[in-house]
Amino acid sequence: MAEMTYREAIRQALREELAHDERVYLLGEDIAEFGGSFKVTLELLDEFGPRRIRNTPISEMAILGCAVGSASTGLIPVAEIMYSDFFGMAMDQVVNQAAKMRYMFGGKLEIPMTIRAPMGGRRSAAAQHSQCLEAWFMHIPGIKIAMPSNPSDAKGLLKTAIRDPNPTIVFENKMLYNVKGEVPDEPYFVPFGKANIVRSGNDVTVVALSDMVDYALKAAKQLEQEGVSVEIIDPRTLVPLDMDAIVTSVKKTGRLVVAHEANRTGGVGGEIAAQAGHRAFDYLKAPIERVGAADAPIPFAPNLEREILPDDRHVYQAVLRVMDYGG
Amino acid sequence: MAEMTYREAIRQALREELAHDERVYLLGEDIAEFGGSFKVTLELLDEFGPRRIRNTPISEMAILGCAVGSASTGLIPVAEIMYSDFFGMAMDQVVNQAAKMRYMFGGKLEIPMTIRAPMGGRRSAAAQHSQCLEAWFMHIPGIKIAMPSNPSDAKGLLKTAIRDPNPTIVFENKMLYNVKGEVPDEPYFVPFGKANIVRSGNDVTVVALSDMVDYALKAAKQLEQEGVSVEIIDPRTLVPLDMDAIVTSVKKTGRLVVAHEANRTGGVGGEIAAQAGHRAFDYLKAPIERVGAADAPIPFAPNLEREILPDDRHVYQAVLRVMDYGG
Amino acid sequence: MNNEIPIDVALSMYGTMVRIRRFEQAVSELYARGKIPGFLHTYIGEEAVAAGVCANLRLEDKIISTHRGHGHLIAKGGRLDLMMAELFGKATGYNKGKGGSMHIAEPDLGMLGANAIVGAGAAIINGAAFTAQYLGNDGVAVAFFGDGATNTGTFHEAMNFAAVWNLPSIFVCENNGYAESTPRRQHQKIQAVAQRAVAYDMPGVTVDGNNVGAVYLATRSAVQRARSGGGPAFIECQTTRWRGHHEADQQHYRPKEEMLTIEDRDAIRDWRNELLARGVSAAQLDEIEQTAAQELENAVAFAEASPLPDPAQAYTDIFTPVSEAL
Amino acid sequence: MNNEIPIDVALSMYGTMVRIRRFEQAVSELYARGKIPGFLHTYIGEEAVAAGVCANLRLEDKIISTHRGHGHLIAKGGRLDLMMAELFGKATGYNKGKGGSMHIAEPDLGMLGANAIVGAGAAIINGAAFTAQYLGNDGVAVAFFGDGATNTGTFHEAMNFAAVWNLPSIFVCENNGYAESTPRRQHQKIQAVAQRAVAYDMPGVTVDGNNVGAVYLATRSAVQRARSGGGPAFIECQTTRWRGHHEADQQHYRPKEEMLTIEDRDAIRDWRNELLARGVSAAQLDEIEQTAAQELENAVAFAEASPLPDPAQAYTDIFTPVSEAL
Ligand SMILES: Cc1ncc(C[n+]2csc(CCOP(=O)(O)OP(=O)(O)O)c2C)c(N)n1
Ligand SMILES: Cc1ncc(C[n+]2csc(CCOP(=O)(O)OP(=O)(O)O)c2C)c(N)n1
Ligand SMILES: [Mg+2]
Ligand SMILES: [Mg+2]
Repeated sequence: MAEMTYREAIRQALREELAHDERVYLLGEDIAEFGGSFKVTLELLDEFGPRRIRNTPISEMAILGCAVGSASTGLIPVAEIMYSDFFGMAMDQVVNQAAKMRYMFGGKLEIPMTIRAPMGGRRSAAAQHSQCLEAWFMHIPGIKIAMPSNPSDAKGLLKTAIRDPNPTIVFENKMLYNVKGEVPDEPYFVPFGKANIVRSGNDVTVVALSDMVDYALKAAKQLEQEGVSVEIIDPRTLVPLDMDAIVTSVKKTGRLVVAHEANRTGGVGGEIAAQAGHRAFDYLKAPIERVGAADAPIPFAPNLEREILPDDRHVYQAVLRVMDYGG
Repeated sequence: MAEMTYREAIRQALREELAHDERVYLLGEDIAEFGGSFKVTLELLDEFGPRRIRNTPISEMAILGCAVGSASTGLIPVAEIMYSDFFGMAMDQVVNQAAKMRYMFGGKLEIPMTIRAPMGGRRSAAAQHSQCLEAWFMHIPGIKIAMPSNPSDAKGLLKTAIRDPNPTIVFENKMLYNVKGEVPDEPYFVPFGKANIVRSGNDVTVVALSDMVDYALKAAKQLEQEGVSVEIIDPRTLVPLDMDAIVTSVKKTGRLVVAHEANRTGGVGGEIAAQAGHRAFDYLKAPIERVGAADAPIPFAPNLEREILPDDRHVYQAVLRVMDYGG
Repeated sequence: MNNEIPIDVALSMYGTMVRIRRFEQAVSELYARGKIPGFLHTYIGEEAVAAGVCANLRLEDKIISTHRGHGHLIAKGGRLDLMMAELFGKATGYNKGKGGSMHIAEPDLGMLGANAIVGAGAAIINGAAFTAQYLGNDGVAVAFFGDGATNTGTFHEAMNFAAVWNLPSIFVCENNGYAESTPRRQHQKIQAVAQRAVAYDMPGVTVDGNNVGAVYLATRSAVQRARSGGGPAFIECQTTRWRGHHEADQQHYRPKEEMLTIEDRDAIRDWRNELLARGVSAAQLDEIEQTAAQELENAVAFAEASPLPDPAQAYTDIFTPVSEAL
Repeated sequence: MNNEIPIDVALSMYGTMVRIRRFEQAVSELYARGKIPGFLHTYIGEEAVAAGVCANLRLEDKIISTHRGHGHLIAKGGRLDLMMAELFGKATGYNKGKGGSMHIAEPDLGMLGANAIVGAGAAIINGAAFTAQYLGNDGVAVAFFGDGATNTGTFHEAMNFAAVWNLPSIFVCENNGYAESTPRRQHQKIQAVAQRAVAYDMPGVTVDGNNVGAVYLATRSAVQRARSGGGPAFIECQTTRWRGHHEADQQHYRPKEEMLTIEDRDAIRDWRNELLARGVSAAQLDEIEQTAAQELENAVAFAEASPLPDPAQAYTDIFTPVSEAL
């Protein structure tokens, strides 16, 4: 095991896949010499050259269009959308093209493309550079979604995404780029649709996405001291979603908190809560709690942003609410 | 009361608002002499002239940008996006601009714009002309959403939307355009955030959106004969959402079915189910059922499309599932 | 000029145009009889564009099309029976009935699909062109789109992208003077659509899109340049939409005089005369027509006789199954 | 040419440039000291564009800006203290600290906001221009954006839309030769960005964006034309970004020789010489500088002393409250 940052782990995944398959190439704004806004692709231009590491104009629709068309004809593009918020410029290529072409054509195409999309706030980047938009894509059949919460998953999920013959979005959490963790030395893939039981517990299940996993862990430690045993599940991928793991856990604990950074209303927490509430109905001892950003655009001022966005305190309080319910 | 189609009711709302306030104007592709793809705006060019009824190029981003900018500076635009699917070309103007500008600017702007967006399938228009995308917008704070299910609401909600000082999307159901209903003669507005109890019942609550209301009514009639009393609630607007009315009903019936045409996964049904499950937890006698399109793109062949999309049969079966639960 | 065109190519383009015309006339009528669900946008009057462009392409070259896509697939070698079945929504169609008229596709023929989002194809075709460039073969990729499509942001991004990456993308604008009901002067101010190429430092030409020879020759030079690494090109083909935007369109917006002259230019009739002048016998041309008519008759019979898709098909082809071994 | 410019305008533009430069130098330093959160894109080196353009505008005219927006607000009359407080994320800022550098706005000055989505402003400005046209006043509306922004689909749609509707929109491209780290030759192939105007049949000119007089005069004729119903215009101002794309940018991608010559052209120094040549005294110019320095000092003190926003402010201004009576 080597210790490395989430950023380095992603870079290693890209490096390995570029080396493994000549059909893989990267495209995006400022990803070449500059290494991308978050320096994830730094060094790769030197290692793989300008044929495979490609800068683009500020043209999100053209970037994703190129990815769709090249994936349809034999290549394996990995496109970067510099900030998830910029999907607003190019939703059509994701949802009306990439996600639907195979189906519309009766199975006659494969679109093995990956989109890397940095997401999330907590950096005072304000309303147009801080969003978590995974819910938009979970609603559209035909596209897979991964949300790695640590360096090891960041590498393993991205590698799986690149090998997957379907369009896939990997939402990278900007706040995790500098976070370090153990990453296996030997080659590995993290399979899609297999949740990670991050921590075992008996009293309450917390399903946490992306950097909410770390916040949930922090809350769980505090709660442990207060005698509450928290099980934490990181679904890792939203499509496919390992509901079985979640339901199994909820049947054990009888209580569920779902936590994501995206706005609470309309977030994937509603979907997960609805499915869990349906499948574990008879086991629930308390209403399912959802933790998410308050329903406001993300403000610039750091104290306001902290006010809006969820962290360990919100998970902690939500757990207490489900624990205290009725009692 | 006059009987008129949903289309005519919408046109009447536009006519009244154009007559009432000189600042109101319409823009969109082919909306002038042609009357729009669904002929909703037919006649209005003759009545109000080319200054106020304005054709645009095929430029969804520019259309909505013009709406945002003119609404910010004193006009009241009503933009048509010919098919909801085309939001894929212009999400940025809706979610990053219209929905956020007031907040980002500390309350210094108002954006009284309305977007009319025909939605839905059942016409063999296939995967790129059949979607229901309200869930995308419900997730983004700062934009209101109406989904009229009948001619009277279509008129009253659109008028309210146009008078509302905030950005608002009115999703018009293409399959309802030719449906007739009673529309009051005297001027009226249908308030946002006030659900319509379409039908009273005691055994199960069905929350239905848009044309699922009619399907729910059909199912309810059948179920009545079988001894099941169904209460049907049409929320009319998703933002604001009248959860109080839904929760009150669920507390009475103890059972809930949420029905929309959009894909089930990630649809607003998850949000409504999660909120209802939370607030009426102790009253629920059965898991909440969700009715929605199967998670596939919309196929072209009519028999396949019928297979995918929900109708009265699905509501009927869902009601039976909640009635039969555990018993 | 047209004499430069080898006679076999000239004849083959004639056959393509005839097949398109027959197909479109038939589907228009079948649509009126309720045999074809959904929307139907016919290509009648514009046949010379698809025929002239695709006569320059190889099987491996890619094209991408629009809502008005039948002609492009036929010109790229599409079979009328599998197409007809698709338009009928039958299981035997090119796309199992899941795509229909607006999404008909045959990647094996290099046809990456009709596309019901105006402008979208221009962005996608760059990817196909990039694949050829990346693999170092001399393939080219052609996007067809209308005059109205050149007002979309996607078109602009795609054109610039192709220019900057020097892709073998060829952008073919079928300028029929209308975007749905909107005449071109109401949706853009430039005289010739091809002026737009200036904005990307891309070669742009305007040709008579009712003259299949002119379309062929303009495309030939663009294709030759693209194949040899010379980069993208824009070709505006001025043509005429004979029928409504789609079959339900009454066209009240079209001036009466215009309606009367729509069919004055007929690319097929003109090309027939051209071929006759070059010494082809009327009998040979009639035989081409008859073959097409026969093929079409078979196609309709095939579509009629084909089964509906099994409802279970609604749930397949959403994802490509993932093999266990990565 | 520059002599045509009335001396009071010439002086006022000098003052504007000086205020922008001082503000930007100060925020750059304050950012390094951790006083300003988020991103910071400075306008140093590009002052002449905002100053020259806005000197032609009235209070009621609208502008819309970009991620690099401080200069535009200052040129439109923004107060440095309220701006500084906004950049600090303080309650007293123009936008209560909710917008910050990338969303600073003051509609009362006709400034419709910095905008962190590249290209978005071009579409929005058409709406402001349309309001003026619709109300029949002679207002104009100006969108500022970079060279990189002209590759976005939004830009294209907005340009075409303005042309077709004949709007009093003025599109000002601040061509600083880079889009973030990408040099212009890598993101577009045309020689001059202004060539893009051809695609819309819109007048387009290229001017020396380091010469505030040239910017002023080019804008003046565009504004005059737009005010009198002559429609939109495109103005390319060639300028230089002195600092990194944003303050964290080390600019390794910029060639060394280029780094050495970045400050060779200094619009403020040049204009100072121009004014001296026109007989303005050095003392008068120094006073302008001192006034700006004083204003800035006050602004920093004001921002420092201002309170953070009340956390409850996070939940306000999402929607405009609806009055009961419709
Ligand atoms: C993004 C988008 N906007 C609008 C439409 C609706 N629409 C379909 S075809 C069409 C007109 C297209 O005009 P043009 O590009 O000239 O092609 P033509 O129909 O003339 O062949 C429109 C507006 C669409 N399908 N996609
Ligand atoms: C739609 C979109 N894509 C990408 C970005 C990221 N981004 C911010 S500024 C910038 C470069 C802009 O270049 P240019 O338009 O030339 O303006 P300049 O920064 O040079 O003033 C990029 C790529 C963005 N904010 N919005
Ligand atoms: Mg056309
Ligand atoms: Mg620039």
